Amino acid sequence: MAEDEHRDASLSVNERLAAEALVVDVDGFEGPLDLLLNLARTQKVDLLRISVLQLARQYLFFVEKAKELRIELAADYLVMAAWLAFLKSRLLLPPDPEEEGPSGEDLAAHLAFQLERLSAMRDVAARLMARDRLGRDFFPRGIPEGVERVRRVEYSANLLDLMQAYARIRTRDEFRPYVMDRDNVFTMEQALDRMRHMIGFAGSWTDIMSYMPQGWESDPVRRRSATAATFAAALELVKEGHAELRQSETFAPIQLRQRTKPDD
Amino acid sequence: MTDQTPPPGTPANDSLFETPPMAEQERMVEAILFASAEPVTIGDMNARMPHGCNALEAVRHLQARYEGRGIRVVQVGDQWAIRTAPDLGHLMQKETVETRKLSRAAIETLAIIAYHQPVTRAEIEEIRGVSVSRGTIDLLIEMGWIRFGRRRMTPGRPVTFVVTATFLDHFGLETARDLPGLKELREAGLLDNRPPPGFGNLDEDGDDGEHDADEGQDDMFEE
Amino acid sequence: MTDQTPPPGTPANDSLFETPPMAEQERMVEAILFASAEPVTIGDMNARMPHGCNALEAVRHLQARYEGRGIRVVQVGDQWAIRTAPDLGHLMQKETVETRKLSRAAIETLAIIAYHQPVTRAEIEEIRGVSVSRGTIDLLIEMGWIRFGRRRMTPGRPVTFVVTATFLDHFGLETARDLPGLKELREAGLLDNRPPPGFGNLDEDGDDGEHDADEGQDDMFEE
Repeated sequence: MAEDEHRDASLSVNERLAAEALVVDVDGFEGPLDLLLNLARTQKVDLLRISVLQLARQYLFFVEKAKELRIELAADYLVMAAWLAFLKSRLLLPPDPEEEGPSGEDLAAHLAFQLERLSAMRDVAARLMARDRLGRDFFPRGIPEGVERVRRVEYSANLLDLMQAYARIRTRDEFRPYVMDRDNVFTMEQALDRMRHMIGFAGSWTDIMSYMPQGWESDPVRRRSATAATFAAALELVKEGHAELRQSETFAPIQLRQRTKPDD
Repeated sequence: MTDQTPPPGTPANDSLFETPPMAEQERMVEAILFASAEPVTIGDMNARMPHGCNALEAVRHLQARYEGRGIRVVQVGDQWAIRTAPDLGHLMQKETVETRKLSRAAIETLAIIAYHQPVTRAEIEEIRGVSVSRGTIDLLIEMGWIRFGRRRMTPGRPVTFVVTATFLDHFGLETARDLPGLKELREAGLLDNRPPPGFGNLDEDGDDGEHDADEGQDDMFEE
Repeated sequence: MTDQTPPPGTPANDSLFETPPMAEQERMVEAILFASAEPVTIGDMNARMPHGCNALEAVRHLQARYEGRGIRVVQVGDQWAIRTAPDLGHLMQKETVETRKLSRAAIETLAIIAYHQPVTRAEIEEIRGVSVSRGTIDLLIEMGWIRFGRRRMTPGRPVTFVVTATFLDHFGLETARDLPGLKELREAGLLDNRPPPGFGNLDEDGDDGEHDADEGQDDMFEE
């Protein structure tokens, strides 16, 4: 390659020294573009007015130097070297009107743009990191008060619901007289009253059916009401902490016993 | 001046500089109290502030400045802290509202109370034919739709339930008397058109339902 | 009447009460912002304040009130927060949180995302001239400083990255438009997505990509 002979002549002593220093520090570079930016800075001109041709030479010299020093360069540094060698030849040879693709000047301009952009991003990155920062220069509230999440249930009902409900009740059971018709209803309150008195005597497990009021066992309607009321009352007693319930299996008898509370 | 304050002339402190004006000291305690993860003693504040500062005085100024504001400077033992004003505690809650349909038992109980007020629990149970759970009554009271009325002057003096102004408001009624009677319900198609057997003896008086409803309400509105 | 909207004058609803005066609304936003370490949106404030309040106006009043004080009301994207004045940072050494020392790669990647957002990984690599390790992106996401943006409408539909409100909060920026030097960079054409020569007219998609990037960016910075 004829270019190689010219190479050394085209670089000053200072540039060579700089390149050698860079080679030794090769691990410190963030890739070939970063290396190019560093080389460009040795030209000590505005990045816009940089000589891309000179830069290409500097880079190729750097790669050559690294080889001499037996420093392994990552593949992308070598790819860049190949590309810059191509760019260099494009820039040196007179443009071939038959040739397709971008001109050497276009490629060089883009490389200059890339370098300027990378340099600009470095600058703003530094400015960004130098800003006043949360947790270092300014601070948030030290004792934040958490926002409590409260779930509120809103029940809805409108007039129509209300009237329909009333109509439903009043048309049920063929309007049979309702007043004084308590014969077949055993309320939970009644059952509870009854059981409260009786439970004191039941220290051991007892079938809750034994709490059924007398005279309510045979008639199915009355039996159903009394059973339901007794069961509901038993649950109420458990809830109040006065009793315990157990059932060995599904449909087995439900047993109740008084809960002994030492502190009560 | 407390123990924490470095003695005058200690190197590596701000004694070279003039003590900041009180307004500046106030800014300092404001920032310290705001950012600190726990309440701060006056001694601690003085130790953090430039030499010659009077944190206690600055805190007192700050306290006066926040008088009546959304946050307050409070003393907790020998420490100071900034807290949100107690009357704004509700803002620290994020409420999620869940709308639920009132249960059938609740709406029926409510309807009976509305039409028959004042009405006892036993009477409600008679009308519905099933017992009324305490939970249903409690829910309606909690919603502000029913309240206790006068006790009934019968043996046991049972409590009665009546509907409230909130109820009337919610259902868009002037008075409970505006509730349509059974006849109107039927005409409005809310009841079966079939004349129910024994319609005439709906209640012990043999009056029709409408009248009965009125009667119950009259009782209520006598006062 | 619908279930959701109670009629006017429903007691259980705030609309019965008058909207609090602005001074009171200012107290409210003061308490809300003060209590939270995280920035709060106007929507969130309005939701927590009584019906009819104007949180934005109240916040602006509050911001003016705290002008020059030890703590400041600051805007962070579409959120608001109270932060200590930066000139008092030296008083808060105790509260200082050790920020992870970021690598040069991470800092540059972050800056590129901030100034070029929304930006694809390929574009970041093009700008830095080196591949971006997954670890760098992961770290920035983990810190809450970047997140995924919309996918780019180019072949392969690559994901884009944008900075977050946490990023703005950390660096004390009201919006991404306040990034230092943004205007100069833009005027110098250094934020243009300029494809390498010979690539721009290879296919129509390259052109599309550029257009799309501009669009996305405008989106981000104009709001």
